[in-house]
Amino acid sequence: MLSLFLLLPFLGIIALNLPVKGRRDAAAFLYTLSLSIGQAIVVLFNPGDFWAKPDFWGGFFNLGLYADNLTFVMLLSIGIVVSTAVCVGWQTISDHRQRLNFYNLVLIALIGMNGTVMLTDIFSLYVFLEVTAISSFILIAFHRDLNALEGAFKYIVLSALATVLMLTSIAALLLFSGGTSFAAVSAAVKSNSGNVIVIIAVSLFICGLFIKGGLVPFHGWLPAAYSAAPAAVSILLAGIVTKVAGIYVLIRLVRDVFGPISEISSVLMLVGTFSIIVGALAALKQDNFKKILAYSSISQVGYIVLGLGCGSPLGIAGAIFHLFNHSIFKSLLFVNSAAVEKQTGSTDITKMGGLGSRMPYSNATNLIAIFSTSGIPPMAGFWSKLVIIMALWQMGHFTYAAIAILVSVITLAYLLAIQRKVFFGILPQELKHIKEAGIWIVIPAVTLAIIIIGTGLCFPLLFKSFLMPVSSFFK
Amino acid sequence: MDNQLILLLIVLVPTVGSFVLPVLNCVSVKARNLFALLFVLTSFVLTLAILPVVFSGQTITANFYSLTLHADGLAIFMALVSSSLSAIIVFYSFGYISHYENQNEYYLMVVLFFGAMMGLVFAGNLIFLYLFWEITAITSWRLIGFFREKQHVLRADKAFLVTMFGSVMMLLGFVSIYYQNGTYDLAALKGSQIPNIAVILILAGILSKSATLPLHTWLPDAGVAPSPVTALLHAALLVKIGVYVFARLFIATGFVIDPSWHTIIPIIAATSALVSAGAAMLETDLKRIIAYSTVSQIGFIFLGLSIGNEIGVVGAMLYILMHGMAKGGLFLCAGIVEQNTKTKNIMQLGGLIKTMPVTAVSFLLCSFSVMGIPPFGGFFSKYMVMTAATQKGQVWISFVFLAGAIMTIVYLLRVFNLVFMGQSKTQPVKEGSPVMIISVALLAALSLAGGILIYYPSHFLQITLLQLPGIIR
Amino acid sequence: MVINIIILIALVTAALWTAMTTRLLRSAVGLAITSAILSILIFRLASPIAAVFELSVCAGLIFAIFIISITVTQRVTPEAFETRKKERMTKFWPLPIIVIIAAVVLTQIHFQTTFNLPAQTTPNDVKIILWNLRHLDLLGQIVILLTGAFGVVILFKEWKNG
Amino acid sequence: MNANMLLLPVIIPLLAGILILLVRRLRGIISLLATGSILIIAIALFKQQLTYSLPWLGFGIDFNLRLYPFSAFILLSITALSFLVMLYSCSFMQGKNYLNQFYAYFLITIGLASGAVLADNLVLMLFFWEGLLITLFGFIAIGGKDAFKTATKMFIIVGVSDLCMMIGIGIVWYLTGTMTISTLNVPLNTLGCTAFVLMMIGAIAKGGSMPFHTWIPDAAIDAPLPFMAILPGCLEKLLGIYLLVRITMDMFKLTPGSLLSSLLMIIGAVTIVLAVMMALIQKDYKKLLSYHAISQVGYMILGIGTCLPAGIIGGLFHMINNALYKNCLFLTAGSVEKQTGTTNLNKLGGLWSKMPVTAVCFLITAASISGVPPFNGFFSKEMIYGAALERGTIFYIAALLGSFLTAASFLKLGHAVYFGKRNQENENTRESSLPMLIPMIVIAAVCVFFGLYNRFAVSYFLEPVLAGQEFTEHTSTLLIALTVIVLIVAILHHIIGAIVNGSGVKAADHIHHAPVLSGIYDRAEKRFFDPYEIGLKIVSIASNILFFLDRAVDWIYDGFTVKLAYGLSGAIKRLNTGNYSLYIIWSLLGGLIILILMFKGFGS
Amino acid sequence: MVNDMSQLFWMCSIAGFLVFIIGIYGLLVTFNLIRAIIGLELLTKSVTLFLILAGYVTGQTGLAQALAITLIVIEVVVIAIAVGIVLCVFRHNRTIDAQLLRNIKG
Repeated sequence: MLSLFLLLPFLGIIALNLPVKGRRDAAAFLYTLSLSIGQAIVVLFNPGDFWAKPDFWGGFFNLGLYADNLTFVMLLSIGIVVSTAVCVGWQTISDHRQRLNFYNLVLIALIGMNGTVMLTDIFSLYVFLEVTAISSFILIAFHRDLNALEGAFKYIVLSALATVLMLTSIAALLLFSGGTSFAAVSAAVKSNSGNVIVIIAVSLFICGLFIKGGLVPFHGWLPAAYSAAPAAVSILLAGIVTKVAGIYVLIRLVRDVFGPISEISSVLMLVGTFSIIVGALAALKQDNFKKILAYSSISQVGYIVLGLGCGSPLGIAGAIFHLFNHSIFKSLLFVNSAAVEKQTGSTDITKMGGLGSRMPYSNATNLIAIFSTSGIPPMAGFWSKLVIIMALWQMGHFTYAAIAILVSVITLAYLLAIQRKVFFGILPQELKHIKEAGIWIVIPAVTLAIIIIGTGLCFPLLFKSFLMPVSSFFK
Repeated sequence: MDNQLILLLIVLVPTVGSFVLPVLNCVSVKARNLFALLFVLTSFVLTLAILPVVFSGQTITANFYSLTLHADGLAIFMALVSSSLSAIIVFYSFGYISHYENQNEYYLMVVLFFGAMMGLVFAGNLIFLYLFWEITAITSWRLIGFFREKQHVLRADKAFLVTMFGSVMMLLGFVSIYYQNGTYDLAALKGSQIPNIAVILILAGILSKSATLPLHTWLPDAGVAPSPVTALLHAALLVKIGVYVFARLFIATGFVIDPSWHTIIPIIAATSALVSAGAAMLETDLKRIIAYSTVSQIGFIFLGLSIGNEIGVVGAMLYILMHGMAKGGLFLCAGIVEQNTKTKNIMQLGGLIKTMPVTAVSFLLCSFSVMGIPPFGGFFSKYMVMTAATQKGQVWISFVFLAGAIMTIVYLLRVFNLVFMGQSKTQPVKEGSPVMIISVALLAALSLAGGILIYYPSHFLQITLLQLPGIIR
Repeated sequence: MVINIIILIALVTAALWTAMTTRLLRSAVGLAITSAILSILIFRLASPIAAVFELSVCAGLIFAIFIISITVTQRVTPEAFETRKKERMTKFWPLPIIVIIAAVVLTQIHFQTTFNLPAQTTPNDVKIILWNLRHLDLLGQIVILLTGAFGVVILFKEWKNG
Repeated sequence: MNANMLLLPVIIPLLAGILILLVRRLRGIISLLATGSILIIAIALFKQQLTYSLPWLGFGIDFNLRLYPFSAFILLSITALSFLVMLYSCSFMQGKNYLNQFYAYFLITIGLASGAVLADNLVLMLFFWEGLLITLFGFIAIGGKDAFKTATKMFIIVGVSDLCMMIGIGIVWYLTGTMTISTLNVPLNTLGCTAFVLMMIGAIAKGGSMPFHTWIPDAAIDAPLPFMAILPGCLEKLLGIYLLVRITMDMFKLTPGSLLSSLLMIIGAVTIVLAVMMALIQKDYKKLLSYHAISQVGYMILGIGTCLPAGIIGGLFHMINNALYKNCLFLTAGSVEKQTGTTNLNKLGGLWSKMPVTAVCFLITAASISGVPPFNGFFSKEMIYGAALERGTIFYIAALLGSFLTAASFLKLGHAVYFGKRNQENENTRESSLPMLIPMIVIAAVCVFFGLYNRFAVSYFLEPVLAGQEFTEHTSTLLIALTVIVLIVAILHHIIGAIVNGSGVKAADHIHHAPVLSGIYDRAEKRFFDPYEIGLKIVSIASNILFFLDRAVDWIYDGFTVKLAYGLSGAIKRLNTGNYSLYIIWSLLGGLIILILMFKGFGS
Repeated sequence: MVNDMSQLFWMCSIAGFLVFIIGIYGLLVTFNLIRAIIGLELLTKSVTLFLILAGYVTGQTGLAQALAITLIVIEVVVIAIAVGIVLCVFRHNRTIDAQLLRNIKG
């Protein structure tokens, strides 16, 4: 029944664009919201056996989807982040037609992401990555202001480069595999290990994913795209799109397809560490709220890749968990930036101050997100970072562990700078009248904050049942 | 009631209760204040309730899912000290904080801080210890940055970052211990051998939290906080957290470490005591001086703990108690002075004893306790830690600390002289509000009582000693 | 083999011309020519349907898109054109050299490999593969086309404020 | 006798003191009752041997009290003298400020002093001993305007010495494993010597010897007079010398001729001479006396430092004598101050006829302190001379010189106050009231008694202290003759000086203005040699260095780290030029590097 | 035969690589946004060539063609969106100079 995750949004798009009179944007909003929330809830509460059932139309329409725990974590994150973006979009986009377009594109992105996390074919992977990417291009350029266009164009160029690299790699793998399914490719890579072309193919694919995921030094497009995109789109992009397109695929391929190759591990750890450091340092001196968050994304993605590169089950579990956490807390941060942007009309944090007293919910939730990002207990981010660091230590990568954990101090530094400049400090005269941004921003913010804290507090249960059974963790 | 449940309640009542306070504010301000005090007192009373059990030489261990709580004499002692002091400080804030905005946040953070402190004190697992450790960091960050001026928030951030730096190092240390021994559980870690790198890492955390050289300068800068906060943070609880964790890990759990640490840590402590004493001598900001003094005194506590023999440990624990009361009193007095004169610069103050006699006398008495003059409690603790050093044959260290003690006397008298004696340089000021002066007088009286009734805490700690395998006998 | 090599050289030359020509329009034409040559090559590589697609879509549709956009945007005065020409000369002269050097170096490498494939399990027919086996790709294509439509709607919609 | 009785001398005054602080009424009566009752207890306890013990701090630190001949004797002296001074102050302090504080401090002081004497545990002793700091502090601080500065000075000086003692005690514990004084026997190795020096510092600082003396003259001006009478005048000497004797005799067992013994003697000799030199030029009744209070302690230290039984007995005898006559001298000063309102020698004169009783008391005690036979001071000094001569002529000469100058300065003082020309303002001066006269008379009488029956005093009170050690006097006729000659020279010197310089006050001015001495004197008056000032300077310099260190550490966070991070951040920022070509180049370079790494077999 | 196939593969790979270089170079050096898109187009061309080549060499022409067709379809949409964005930029700036597209830096 996994195909429902693709077909329902698809049918929704078609239905929403039928020439019917009335508030189609409200319908679109409700549909998208319920779909994304439903996705999250269904994944969270329904055990996997329902999804293992074959589609009843499987006879003539076979999509060949597949789901494991990693997929479910991703589906959950996608559901949460998309619903968040949907809510924020309702609040920040005022024009009716624009709203409708926005929801259509969000549905397309949803299809793209859901497809990406469920498929088992390396070429379909490309197709759905492109679905996600193209909808993202349009979403970034949604308001057609110059910065957004610039961001979108850079994204297109770099994304195209990534695509070319990945396709070249697919072509090269095709030489050995005889098919494009994960199983075939995996078998081909295993049986031809050491072959020059295979190594090149794997490297190129990983490079392409690095570009998609925005890891240093492949990250050039990311700050521009994130900071120029409309508020709701930034949430989507930072929260989930690049994570699915870059990081999920990386995890999937490295874990399931390419297998544990020590060179890949080393490269991943190197790039991950590099991203952690550069992202955090770059964020330190920014004045733009969203740009700080963008660089922060780079840095946090570095943690995920570092955990992945560690290669041990614990490391991969940590990476997945951090991926989930990152999508939550980064969405929350972007929600708050959206609230601030909406109310002040700017993302320049030097011009703000003292908003905490006027926007108490944003203030409080932002704090929670900051702590989660910096890895301060009892927020969720702490546990995932802890698992990653434990994994690194376990494998003997002491230096990486030390760097990873020390950079969280820098992380805290730049995030505290946001909090200090935006929410604390003295309220400027021209911002005296400011209010909370609106119900559809507050609700997702509070929900996400609750998720962060809930995940943090329930971590022991969660880790045992959901991510991986490491019973001796607390002993 | 079940002892284990009591243990859980001690931690949970303030921790969870703190989040109820902003809600209570909707009912009435008085209710909120009252409940804040009540939550703290509940912990205090409950701790007293399990005191007899521990007094009879037993320990209590409680397991709730992964949360392991463990109560031995050391923990009970620390819990009693911090809860009683917190109660006084919360009481004092009724008077002090009532003039300012963000009171909800204040009470939430104070009570949450206290709850986290209780959690940390009773934590039986390294990870949960770290968890509560960081909650205290968060709350203290908010408390330091209570006033929203840029400078204040910046200082708060600095404090947060420096302690965070230390704590992540400590976390690395914990992880390395985990892989050394395969467990985070303190009971299972008893008496395990700890590599030097882990000691360094853990020490970084402890030093940063306890504001010891070279990670100490956040503490004087944190003096921008409202006074009860600084009292709470600096004197009573926050800086003691690091010391307590040191005791918890290296003495109560009895990590076996390289013997050279018993020389190295006293050297660090001595340097810290001296450097900060020198700084206290030259500072002109009242709260900064007291903060530096705190840094200096923490050195003494570390001396006792790191020497690690019986008298040293007992002395250090007594030091925590006595210094908590006395330094808390000093900060609260400084708070009264600051609030009534609107300045913290001691050069602009003078002659306040005429109009603020209670404050002045309390300040003086608390100073005596900090200096270590009998019959105040500070005398015994100071004597015991210094003797601990000589007892181990490290006479030269006690000489360094002698210099520190001398400087303590000099700078505290200097402060008293400048602030309370001499010509009045400010507008005529009134004595603080009754709630506030009762608090400071109470702390001064407690400092005195601590000395006169020294038998009881000392006796209790000697019972506790049996539970501490890490003592060097 | 010789024909193949000639076609390859033509392909590279066309691409080079596309990149180096001063006029934008010529560049678009060059791209179309490259596509056409490529489709010949694809045809020769036993892929006729793909070749047709390449020819019609890339040499046709994309060429049209470029022509339209160029006519919308192209407003170059003769002086500006002259300066741009000089610029191109200075900026692009390394390209042919790089290409030639790369070509020479790479052709000197004696590449030898054999491709031992696992047994063929799927029918080697493009129609069956496309329509019967790759439903997911088809769905993706449909969605992408839909996206393109939305993109056109959003990006080309009338400009409200000028 | 019930051992609990031992607690009473400690507890009664303490409780009475607290009561006075709280009640604020009937303070005189309460004080007298309290001091009187402990005096009776002390008399009752005299010649008893008692011990008392309570659990206290643990680690062998128990609340041990022990009464044996020595402590009983000191206790008796303390209680008796304090009772007398209390009687005196009831009258003297009338109309002064902070009265209940004064009485409370007085009583608490007595309680603590008793405790220190009785304590049989080093820490307990230190507890009482150091506790005195606070009452001392309070005593001085209530004195007047600048009194707080003096109080601070006292606090720091005495506090430092007490801290030294703290470490000394720690070392003793380390060396012997016990802190019970009666069982201590510390080996005199290097560490033992250190411990001795530290304990000695505590003892002699309490006694007011050089170089820990400088607060005493200041306090003489600022503090209430009964304070001077009871504390620097007598209690502190009793305590300090008591402890000094304990450590030299019992705990460390110094041998004559050892280095430490010589050190003590040098300190004693220097104190005698320098302090009395300063006393000679003073123009204030109380200040002059205060310098003598310092000078006299030199004799005691000198005597004890000889480590000969005779010297120790001499020192002890001198201690008790000094407690008596110095107390009485201060009381006469108080009497004069009370009646005339001043203690400035230039404004006084010719009070002989107006205040005859006071004058007589002064004469007796002045003669006593100058060592005029047959008063008590003479005999104790003779014993010290004898012992000192046995250890070295130089010490003897110093002691003799001190004797000469003492006599000279008291001649000057007596001349200036009681004889000579009467000041106009003092025409209406009358004799003091009876409560003030009684203590003076009693003490003066005791002085005479101790002088006439010196053998009795020594054998009854002091010889038990030696606990069986053989005690031989070293006095010879020659020494007595020398002493007498010195006294005569002093009188002659005074007469000549008074004639030459014009008046009694200026009788010693030629010494003051002597070529080399005048410069030294000037600097001394400006506190050039004050160890306290020097110490503060050192502390201040050290603080500056330390503060610099602290700022340097702070700079690492506030300056260095921030600059470094922002510098790196700026560099990264500059790399992001906004040009997508650059981003492509990065990506390609990154890809290239990854390819190379993959081929190099990186990490495997 | 194998040798022949291998040689063809190598030659076509070289050609594809050269086209790739040309495309990248054009993308990097030009300041004209449309030229940049043409550069992208050239990159795609090389990839198409690789795919078809892989299919030809391994005998899986059916699969390769299916992939190439999908690729071409997607390529068109990407190019259309890119051109749309360029035209939007042109409406803003009245020029398609890539140098003006450097507002977001740092």
